[in-house]
Amino acid sequence: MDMLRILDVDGSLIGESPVDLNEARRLFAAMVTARVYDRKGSALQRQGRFATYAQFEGQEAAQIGAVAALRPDDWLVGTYRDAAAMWMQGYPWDALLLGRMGDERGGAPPVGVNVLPPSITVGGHMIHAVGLAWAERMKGTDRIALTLFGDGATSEGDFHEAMNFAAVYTTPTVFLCQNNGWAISMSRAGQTASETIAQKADAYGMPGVLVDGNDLFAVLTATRKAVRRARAGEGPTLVEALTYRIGPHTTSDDAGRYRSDDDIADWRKKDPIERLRAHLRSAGAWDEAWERETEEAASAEIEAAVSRAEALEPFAAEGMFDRMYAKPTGALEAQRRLQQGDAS
Amino acid sequence: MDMLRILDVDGSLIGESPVDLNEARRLFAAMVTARVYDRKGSALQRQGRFATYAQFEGQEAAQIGAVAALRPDDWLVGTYRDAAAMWMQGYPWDALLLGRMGDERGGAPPVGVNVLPPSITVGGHMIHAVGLAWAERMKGTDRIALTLFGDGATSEGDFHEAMNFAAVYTTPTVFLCQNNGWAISMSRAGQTASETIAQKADAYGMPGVLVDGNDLFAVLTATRKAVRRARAGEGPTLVEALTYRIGPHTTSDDAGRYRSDDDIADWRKKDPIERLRAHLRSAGAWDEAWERETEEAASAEIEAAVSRAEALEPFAAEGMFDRMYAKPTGALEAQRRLQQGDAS
Amino acid sequence: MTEMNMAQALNDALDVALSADDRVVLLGEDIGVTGGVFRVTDGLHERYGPRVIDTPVAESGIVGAAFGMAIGGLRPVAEIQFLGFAYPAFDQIVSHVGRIRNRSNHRFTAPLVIRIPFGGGIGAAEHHSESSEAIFVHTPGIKVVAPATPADAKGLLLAAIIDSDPVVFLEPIRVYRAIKEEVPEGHYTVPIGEAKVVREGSDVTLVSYGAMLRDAGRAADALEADGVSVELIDLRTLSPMDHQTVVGSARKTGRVVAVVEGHRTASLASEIAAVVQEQALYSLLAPVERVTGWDTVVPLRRTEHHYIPNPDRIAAAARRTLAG
Amino acid sequence: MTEMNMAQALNDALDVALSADDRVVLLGEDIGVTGGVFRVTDGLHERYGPRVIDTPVAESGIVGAAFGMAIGGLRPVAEIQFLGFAYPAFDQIVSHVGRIRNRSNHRFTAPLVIRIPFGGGIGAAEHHSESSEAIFVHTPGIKVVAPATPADAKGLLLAAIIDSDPVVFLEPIRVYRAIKEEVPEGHYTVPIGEAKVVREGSDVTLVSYGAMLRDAGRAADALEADGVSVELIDLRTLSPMDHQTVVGSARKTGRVVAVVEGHRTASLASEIAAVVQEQALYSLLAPVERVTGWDTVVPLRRTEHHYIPNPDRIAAAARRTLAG
Ligand SMILES: Cc1ncc(C[n+]2csc(CCOP(=O)(O)OP(=O)(O)O)c2C)c(N)n1
Ligand SMILES: Cc1ncc(C[n+]2csc(CCOP(=O)(O)OP(=O)(O)O)c2C)c(N)n1
Ligand SMILES: [Mg+2]
Ligand SMILES: [Mg+2]
Repeated sequence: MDMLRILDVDGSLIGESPVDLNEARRLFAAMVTARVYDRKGSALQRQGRFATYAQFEGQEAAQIGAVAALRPDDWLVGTYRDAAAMWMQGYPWDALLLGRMGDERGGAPPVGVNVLPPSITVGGHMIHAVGLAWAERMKGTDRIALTLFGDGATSEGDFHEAMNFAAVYTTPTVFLCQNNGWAISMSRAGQTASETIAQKADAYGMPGVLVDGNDLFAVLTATRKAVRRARAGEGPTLVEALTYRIGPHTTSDDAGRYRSDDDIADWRKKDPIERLRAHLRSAGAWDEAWERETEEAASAEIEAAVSRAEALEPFAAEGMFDRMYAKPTGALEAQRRLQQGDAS
Repeated sequence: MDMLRILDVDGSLIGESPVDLNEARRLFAAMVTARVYDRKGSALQRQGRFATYAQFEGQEAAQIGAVAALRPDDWLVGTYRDAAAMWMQGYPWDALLLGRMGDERGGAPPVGVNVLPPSITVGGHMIHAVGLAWAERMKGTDRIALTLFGDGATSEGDFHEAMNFAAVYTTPTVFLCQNNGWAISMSRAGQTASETIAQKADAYGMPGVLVDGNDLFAVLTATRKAVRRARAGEGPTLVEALTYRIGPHTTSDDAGRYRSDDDIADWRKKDPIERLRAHLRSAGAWDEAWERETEEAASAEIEAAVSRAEALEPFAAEGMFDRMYAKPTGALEAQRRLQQGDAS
Repeated sequence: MTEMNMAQALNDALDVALSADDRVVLLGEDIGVTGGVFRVTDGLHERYGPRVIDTPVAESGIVGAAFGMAIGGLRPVAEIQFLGFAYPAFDQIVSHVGRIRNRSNHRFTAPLVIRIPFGGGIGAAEHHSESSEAIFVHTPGIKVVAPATPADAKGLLLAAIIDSDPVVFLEPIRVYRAIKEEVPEGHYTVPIGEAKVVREGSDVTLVSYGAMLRDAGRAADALEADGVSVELIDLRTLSPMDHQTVVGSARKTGRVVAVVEGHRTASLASEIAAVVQEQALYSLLAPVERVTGWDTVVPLRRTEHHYIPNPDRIAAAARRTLAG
Repeated sequence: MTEMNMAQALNDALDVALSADDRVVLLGEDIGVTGGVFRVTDGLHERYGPRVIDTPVAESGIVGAAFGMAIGGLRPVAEIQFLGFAYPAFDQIVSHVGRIRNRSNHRFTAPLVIRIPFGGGIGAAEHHSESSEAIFVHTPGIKVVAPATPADAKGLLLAAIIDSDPVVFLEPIRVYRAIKEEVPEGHYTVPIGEAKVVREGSDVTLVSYGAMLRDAGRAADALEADGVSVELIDLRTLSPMDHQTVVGSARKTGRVVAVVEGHRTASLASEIAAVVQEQALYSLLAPVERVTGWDTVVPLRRTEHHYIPNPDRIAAAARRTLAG
């Protein structure tokens, strides 16, 4: 299967750019901003201020490129590794941070931001994007749903059922697999015997495309096509974005146990930010000061959000009883009294 | 995708027969015998002597042809509709009948018959054939496992996981889908948007073949190839046998609600028994008396088994407590005493 | 008012809901063209076309898609063909359906209904006789309902459909066509979370629900014939359980028999016993008796009746409480 | 004897089993090359190569394949990474693993072990803190084991591996590295189905298991300091439950507190209360107290501690029984 690539590894344009230079700069800035967040995430975890954190370094083009193809009111249903995509689709830093700090308010983006909280279980969320897209069609809107997932997730039965439902009902769903080479310690080759993830689409009578996931232009081009197709009522598409997880699986993982530093070094050479930077530079649309400013602005914005999130009073001891139903059931009210009795 | 056919609908040989005439006669007799059982099954159900019964009329070539490719010690893991296949692989009539009468002894073929009791849930059993085949390879035998399932079963997540495991670990498993056009009231076309079931194999890097499921020679040829491949350690194969469910889903189903009699009439013209009969007749290897004798012998044999099964004393009231573990747990013994106390 | 059996009453409820609210959609295996294996959705596909959806054989997909639809603003009513086929969807129910409200601090909610026929006693094949309601009751964030009569079935289903939270709606297979009663026309609801005192009495309380309620009623008849005054409670909603009605009755009679068809250990009968002894220990004149299915697979047709509690077993248990 | 923590003791048990019996194979996500996310299988892939199998991310596949292997004559030990990820495999466990013996009247059996880390208290992400053991205990045909100490963990795991029936083996995450004790070398077993009286006492009985046992022990210390004599029971096996030990102690002390981390309703605490009141009602001096997790999702890191029972809650419940 051919792999779509528009920006070569050295940044030279070998196809048609899907955006003008201004938009390319905006997307570059988004990738830079996302990486600032990612670095902070690791640091916050080391300082004990975050629970486990799943870095996305190396996958910025896949996430920012995919979401750049969406309308602001489209749905996004991703995973624990998709903070860049979620933020790009409007999920505030505050909520992302609260989630990682272990606060349920992290799951609540503002009304109007159609992004579900990240899926922590692997595989179960793709079918939600099918249901959401289906609901939008039944309601008569032309919103679509994009779901992000990893190479490992394609092994779960729920991937299969989601793909099949989407194709049978031609729901306006776009399936974007970030094949980052690993599912914790399991390599892509050990995950499935098919040569590509993209070819799995054919099993559902669905188009499948393979793109260079570290090439923002390629990801955007393929996703945009899939989104148009979905919005036009022509059904779902599977996009495989071939990329690499530069960091360990999460801050709890010791990746040295199962992969060599050489692989990482190879993939660092294909860094998505470097690649777009080279392109912008050669087009005269990049300078170091601008990138530094972008980083600093991002850093300030995220730090401010960290302060707000950390300053937010945790839920009361009994908060959990209020979050389960629209109105706590009698049984939960009884447990609340029990809890208070125990505490007194 | 091309469909393998060796016996044309009118019975003329348009490819290479996988068997000599003697063996063809044996397989023909097996199909005739199976149909006798099938008719009796419906009758026994009408008389209230069977629980619900799932007819396989029209699928005799798929089942007998597939099992004809096995060695007697190979594993067979099929469904509620696969009585013909199970019997062909050594599962006694008595056990098949007891199962349908609602007696757990129906799940116990003699030691040496490597056939699991039929799967009543749809989809969950294929992975068992993967585990069995895997175990045989680990034990160093060259046994393989054949699993039978329907078109509907391919929609379950467990199909996906079974196919993926088999391909990743190259287990000696043969996946044979009897695509009989229906899953209760759901048509094949509504079940999945892929053109064929066979093409789903490619999603797992597994070969997939499509055969005329009403052509015993085609089914046998394809399955034999898949079995050889598996036994040689080259991994699994998916075979789609395109056939048709002539009867309703089960004796409880009213198929007139969702399909036209015309379809059935069309498929009756492709009857697998008629087709092989025509071939044998043209080769001078068939006469009516022989077929009648075969039927009568089958009928007598099955009737004898029915008598034995019906004469078998049902389990004692407390029998269930003895079937759960190698030795009933203390908790179950306590319940047994409770049951006896209630009864006294 | 029309005389209806439970299957008809449920059909009527779905009809009322579909016609009242465009957001209501039905999805499940064989529910459309053929009207469901128990015909509960009979005729609805003709009437509501694309809002009554036949699905591929994929329970996790059905529940997962319905969950997405519910978040997206629809009111899906999913059907799982038998409770024994709900387990492939268990992860969706436990990990997502029951959790999205908490996960998102109320920002996203999943008001869906999952209708599931449950219980045995019809001599069906393996997996067709499950009463594993306890595992759903143990699951936070969902409500679990199990009507015992046609009129309650309709009112509870309509209440479930308009509920803001997900409801697992268990329909007793054995009752579908077994009893008829007057069922009010049009839209009405029976409140979720309220048990019903089916008959009042003073000597012993029988607590049950679903198909077992009829057998408990028969046991009550037998006991009354012997001069025992029986209070019979239909839980109707299994989660949240109406402790007040059960405990109130226990305080009054001092004797309780909990009757469930499911396996004994960690069952709803255990829960009832735990709650009653917790809140009414000093009123108890005898241990709470549990009459349950056993901790075994439900036997097949030939011996299934040795598994399912019957009026004799229930009456015997009640008599034990009276002897104590 | 060597000092080991529970992770090491389990690793040792697997090592002993793998080296003693060629039929033992391990399979699961990340258990091979990287030694498991809790390092319980550390070093085993190096030692036993193809018998320690890293799998794709597919829990139903893992359990289903292990089930097939077990029927085929192997002794598979499957690992599910966290209890919250076992639900996709629930259908395989309920519908097949726990049923094949009954379905085939003993002709086919599935002697496999499914190891699953469980319980919260480490501030993990959602789904990583589950204590849904009750749903497995409610499931016929399997045994459910949950050790609380390193030496029991090793002996119970070895017993599970040689057991003729399937065992769900729950490993308390919080305990993996929390305590060390002397663990016997080589092969030995702790019998499945037997609770252990950890300390004897006469005023009140605390019944618990897994990670909660330590907290129950701390509560016992606090109570003893106040002059209350506490009997502490570690169930060790959750199914089948050792009624005799629990009921015997209840008869002696007349006061029972059941302590579980899982959700309250239809929990093992409910089961303990039901059994105790059933068999020892007339010895009870106070209602059986249930100290449990609530019927809510386990809260995330910031407020998780409000969910998980702690020594104070346990001691308070014990004091309530003493006040009664
Ligand atoms: C159902 C389920 N099984 C297992 C896990 C544990 N787990 C977390 S992430 C992960 C690997 C997922 O790999 P992939 O889908 O490729 O995503 P990536 O982490 O590479 O982004 C696993 C096995 C889980 N969270 N959920
Ligand atoms: C898990 C599960 N879901 C649903 C059912 C109900 N059911 C029984 S057979 C069947 C259709 C299966 O169709 P297919 O796989 O094509 O096999 P066929 O009946 O045509 O042989 C369904 C939905 C079931 N038995 N198990
Ligand atoms: Mg990955
Ligand atoms: Mg079919």
